[in-house]
Amino acid sequence: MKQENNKEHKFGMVIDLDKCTGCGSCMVSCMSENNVPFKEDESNKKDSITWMRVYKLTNGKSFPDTETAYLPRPCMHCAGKGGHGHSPCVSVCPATATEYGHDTGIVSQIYTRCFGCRYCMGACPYHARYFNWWDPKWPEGMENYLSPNVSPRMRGVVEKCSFCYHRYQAARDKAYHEGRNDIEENEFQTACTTACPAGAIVFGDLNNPAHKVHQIVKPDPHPDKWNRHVVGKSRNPKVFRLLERLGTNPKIYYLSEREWIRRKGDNYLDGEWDKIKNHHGSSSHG
Amino acid sequence: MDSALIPEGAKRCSFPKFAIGIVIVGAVLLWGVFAMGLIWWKGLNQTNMNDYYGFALWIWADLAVIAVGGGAFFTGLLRYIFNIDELKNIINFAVIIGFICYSSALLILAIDIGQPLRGWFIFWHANVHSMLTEVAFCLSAYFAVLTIEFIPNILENRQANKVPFFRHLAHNMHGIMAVFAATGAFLSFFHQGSLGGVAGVLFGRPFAYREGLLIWPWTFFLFTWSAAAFGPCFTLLITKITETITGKKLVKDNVVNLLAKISGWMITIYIIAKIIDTIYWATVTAPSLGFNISHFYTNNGFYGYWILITEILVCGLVPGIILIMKSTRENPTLRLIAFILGVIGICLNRWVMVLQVMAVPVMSFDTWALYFPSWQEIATTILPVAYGIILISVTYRYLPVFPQEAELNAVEPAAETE
Amino acid sequence: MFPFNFEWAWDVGHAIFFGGFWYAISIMGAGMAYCILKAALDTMNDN
Amino acid sequence: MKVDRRSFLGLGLGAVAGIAVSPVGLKLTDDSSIWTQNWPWTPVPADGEVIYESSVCSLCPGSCGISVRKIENRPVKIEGRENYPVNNGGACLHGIAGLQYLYDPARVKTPLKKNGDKFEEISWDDAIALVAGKLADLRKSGSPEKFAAILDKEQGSVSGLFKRLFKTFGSPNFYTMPSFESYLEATAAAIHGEGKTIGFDLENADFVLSFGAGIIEGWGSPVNCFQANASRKERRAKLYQIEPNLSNTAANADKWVPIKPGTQADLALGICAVILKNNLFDSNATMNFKGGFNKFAAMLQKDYTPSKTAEITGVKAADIEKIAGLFAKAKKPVAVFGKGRGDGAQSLKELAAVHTLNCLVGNINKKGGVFVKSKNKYLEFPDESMDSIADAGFAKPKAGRYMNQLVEKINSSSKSVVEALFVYNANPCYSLHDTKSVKQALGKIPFIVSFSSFLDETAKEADIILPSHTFIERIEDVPSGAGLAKTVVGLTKPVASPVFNTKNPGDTVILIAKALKGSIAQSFEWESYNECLEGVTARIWDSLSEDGYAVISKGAPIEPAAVNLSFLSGNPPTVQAQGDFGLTLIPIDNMRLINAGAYVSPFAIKTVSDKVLKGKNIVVEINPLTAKGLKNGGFAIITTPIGTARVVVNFNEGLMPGVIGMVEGLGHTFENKYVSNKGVNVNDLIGPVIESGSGLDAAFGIKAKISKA
Repeated sequence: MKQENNKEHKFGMVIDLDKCTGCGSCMVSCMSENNVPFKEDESNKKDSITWMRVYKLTNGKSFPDTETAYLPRPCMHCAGKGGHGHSPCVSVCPATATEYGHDTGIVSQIYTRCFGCRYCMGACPYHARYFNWWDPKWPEGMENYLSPNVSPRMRGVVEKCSFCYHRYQAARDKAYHEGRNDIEENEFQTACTTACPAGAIVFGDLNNPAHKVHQIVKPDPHPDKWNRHVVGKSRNPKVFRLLERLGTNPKIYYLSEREWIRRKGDNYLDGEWDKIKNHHGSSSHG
Repeated sequence: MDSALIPEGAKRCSFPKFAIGIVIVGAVLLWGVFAMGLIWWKGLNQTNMNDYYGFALWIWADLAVIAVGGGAFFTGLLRYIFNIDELKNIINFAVIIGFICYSSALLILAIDIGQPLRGWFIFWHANVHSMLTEVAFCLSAYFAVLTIEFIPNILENRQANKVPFFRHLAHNMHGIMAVFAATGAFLSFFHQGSLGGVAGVLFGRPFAYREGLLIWPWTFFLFTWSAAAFGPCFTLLITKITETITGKKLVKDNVVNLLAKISGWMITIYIIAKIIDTIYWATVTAPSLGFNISHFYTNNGFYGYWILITEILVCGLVPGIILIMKSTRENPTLRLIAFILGVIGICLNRWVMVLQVMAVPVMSFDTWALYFPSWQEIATTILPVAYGIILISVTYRYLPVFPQEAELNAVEPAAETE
Repeated sequence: MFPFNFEWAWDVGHAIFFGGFWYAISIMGAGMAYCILKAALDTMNDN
Repeated sequence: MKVDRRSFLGLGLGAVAGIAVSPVGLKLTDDSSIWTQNWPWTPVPADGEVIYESSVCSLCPGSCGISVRKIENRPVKIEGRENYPVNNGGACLHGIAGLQYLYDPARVKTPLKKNGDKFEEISWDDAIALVAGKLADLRKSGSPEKFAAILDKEQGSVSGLFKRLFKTFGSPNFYTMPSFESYLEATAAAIHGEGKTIGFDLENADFVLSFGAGIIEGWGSPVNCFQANASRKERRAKLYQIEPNLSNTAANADKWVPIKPGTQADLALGICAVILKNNLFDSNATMNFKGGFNKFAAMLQKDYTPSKTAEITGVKAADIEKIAGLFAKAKKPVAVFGKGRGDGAQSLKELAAVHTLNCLVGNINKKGGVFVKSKNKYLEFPDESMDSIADAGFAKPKAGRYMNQLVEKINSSSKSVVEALFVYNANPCYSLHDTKSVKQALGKIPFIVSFSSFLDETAKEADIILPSHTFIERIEDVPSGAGLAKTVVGLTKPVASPVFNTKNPGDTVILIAKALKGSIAQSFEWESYNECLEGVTARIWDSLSEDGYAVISKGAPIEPAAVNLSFLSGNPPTVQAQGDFGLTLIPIDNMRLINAGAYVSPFAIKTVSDKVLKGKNIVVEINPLTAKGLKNGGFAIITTPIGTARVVVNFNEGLMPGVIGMVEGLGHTFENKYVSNKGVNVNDLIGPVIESGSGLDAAFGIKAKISKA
């Protein structure tokens, strides 16, 4: 895909983990925006559909030096090795039921085409994909709050965060009707972003230098010089991505002043972190 | 009672005895069918799979039966392409075992997917970049090849053979079987390999991920090679079991030893490659992603280094060596032990490449996920075993599966053979 | 899978993958067709 | 034609081949897949025109503005309202999940009357007549004061109507559940005098010293606090959090200061002592202190030296001195009180001691400090008409000062001191300490009327349920409070038409009053609650109806606040935990759960960690050092002087040794499989401890033991 015009977006997110309070608003906003079902027992987190899941991190130290933090994990909308759109999940889906939108950077999921092989779930190291083990059922009357913008999924298919793609469509339609070529930054914001009471989530177009997300992340236009698979690495030393070394190239970035949190973002061999922690995030131009 | 159907000159147990056996195994089969029905009716919530274990017991069973079913394509390749004539004495049985394995694999896949009625989307909306698409295409096509290879044997049934068209069809199919075998080998190479690729391409899962050649990770080649290497072990093991149950010698030792010897060399070469692959992965690939090998084998209740040692040394190197050395290979007990170890080894390899992949945490704050299958999963996994036993019993009883049977079990003083 | 499917693409990946697939299917189809036809002919010749 | 075997075989094969090449198979395959894509049991939400309506959430005292997205009059999503003066677009998970309350099939769908153990449906007319009849009898019997009410709050016009009913009926026994607002008023009363309340200007403070206030655990006005807390990063403002457990607030703070449970008051006084000793206080401010400033100072230097304080609290003396220095030297320091959400049990000594820190550094009524405001009086009710029964009854003393004394009084007297009880927006059988004794007390009351929308633990004890609209279906004024710096009154609007046969509680009260006739009915001469609301809020109605809110005050109050330290100068005793077991069980507030008023929604409980709730088992936290003999993730039995519970144990280094943490908000016991019968209600295990002097239930926890189950 060549950039033929400046309309090619790369939507992404940066989440400030110092601001995140772990309150759960993003999770519930996501569930209610996207018609996510619920069942009697949701305490087994291995079969609980949460497109946005908030992990609790701990620094592993003992009392009173323990520290904890929260890490919200939506779908990472990986661009895959080299950023060519071969996300771990998209590249393995046998039925083209999940696709990488080269014009948006959004990894979609086509529920009516998915036949439930779950290969994508195995491919995703973030556990961002969820399977409908059960028929979605709402208590009598509660289906009244379901939104028509997102179709409820049937049993036996995989679902995941869509970056509220329906909101993008609505914004694009609105812009089109108003004779504009493109949407404004605030016209397309995900449900988790707008719900976050701490303002910890910043969402926008990583390709657009006017967008706040771009200004915080400062994505590197060149591939990482130490790992050619890694593109779009942040040049902000306080910003990191989850499992960046795998070359999945997520579009969710995290921001934290706390070093122990940044270290949790990836796996490091003994001594590796100490070598890179100071210029982590600025490797290409370090 | 059914003597008209039994091959000429072959001695079979009485029909009631046969029927009782079939009914007993059939009960197990029905249990599996019941579980299968439950899963189709109520959905995959009947299993203990979850979002961490999207691939579980079934996918392992699938990979394992396809691996051990690899005896069919490899024996076919040796028999028809490399013209190793002795193997004609076991090729029928290898084909039947392959047929059972592959039909089971397809059935398991039909149970495993969340939307069985849409299963054909894998063909219709095929994503050619997915290893699973390659698996589906080659698997189905190869199953068709196996069916074609199986048909002549069916048509050789005493009654069917009386129909001239069938007799001619069987004859003609034999005539160009090499073409089918070649196609089968081609397809098998790709689907066995792509099954290996299924795990190897997971660059988000450092435990499974392997570098490779062009688009194919090393596991692609390792899986193909290992299926070819261990498949004959399974064919020979099932032959031995059939011989024990029927109380007859069905295949001559020279045939068994020949196939065992080839298998032995294949296993040994495979294990050397596997060791190299493991060392490269453990010292180069995984560390480059931030993982020490210890990460994959510690801090959990099940997956330890024992599994690596068992798979590669005990169930890989040991059977390989037993089968390449003439003295040990020709010792029936040691040979049998080698077959059993080999089959365990290949199944263990497939287990590791499916379930351990799912179990290992990747994010630094994630945890190991362990899983135990539900009875429905176990029942549906046993189902193919029952089905296989029934199919082998029926084919053995009614079809001339073993060309050497009559010679080895002459009722009267032997008539002239050859 | 077919040129009229909307996922179909005229690129190298599709050419190799479906090329191989249809090639194998054709051989099998042609082989079986040959066997069946010849068997039919043989049967007729028998009479 | 003779059908022999061969032709039969041929026919069969031909048929199979024919069907295989016909389009039937393809068609069936295609149809079956289309069917799976449109399973009739998977709902297809109706589409339509989208509109947004703004309203105010009243699930908690936070009073956030909300925006409700509707499709053809059907609400589908709740979001925070942009530019609303309280929450500016933000929303908490409970508010966002609000529609799950609206459509909950477990709601009380129509008035209910208890017959034996079961509820029967009755009509509104019959229900009102029945309630009015019972009340009229009580009034006739000459003891109108035996009519009591339990509400969630004093503020707002619906509470105003209840109060008016009680006054005109002739009963002083109007109670509210403990709430953060009630503690703020009690604190203000103890130090600044009656009629005042307190707001914290957290968004401008540069050093927040929090004595366990769960600033991001749902304390105060939650979303406002989240925003103030998040802005610390840009403002470079510091937060020090003092509490026994590493709460989210502590984890998010610049420093967590672990402290022995229940000793926050002592630490606050210890810090006061350092500030006084080191002359770090604002002498301009202290000049006007009343109530024995010198006596207070002398008491501190005697009882609260750093070393003594360190011994009591477990905080190192050096740290105490350091914190005192940081606090006093900060430009805009603020000390905040109210452990957890601030609505649980609190000790007035602690509240006052912490607030004294604010007084000492002179941040009262300054930007970034503490605002001491007059109580919000935007409502203007016309004068009641009181008959002689009303005058006589209303003049009698209350049966108890607070809820827990009322409970104790009922349980200790042979004949109930309460004959009829109204319960609205309160669930004392769940959220007061020692729920068993609360239920026992309610059991002794012959006639209980609940106004609950849900069949919660307290509604289950009622004889009549007059179900209320949820906040999505009703109109109501919602005043802010709960420590918010500014004062805002919002208007909750009926964004959805009532789903069930329920009423606005204001209307229900008016109907009951009218049915009671006489002077009571004369005091309720409104046609409807709508008319009443418009009348009593006349001063701000235009703003309320047009903007959806009215800002009553913002910025620091101009008038100075007098400070009187007489409550503290005698050093009232610090409340101790009940019992003599070796460990202390403390309740832990969790933003994702609700412990008072409403109960948690299915969405919200879905977000709860498996380290809090696992299946039907509550998970308690304990430091591994204290967990001898226990297995991480294993079962254990907790025993306290008032109850036992089976729990799962989670080792957590973020808990002080010697302490067991149990989350608040689980263990509901009504019919709702999604949210009820999960875990244990911590209030079943903790009993009230009344603080001498204030009369407040100040049980911060209870002594407990834990053993392997």
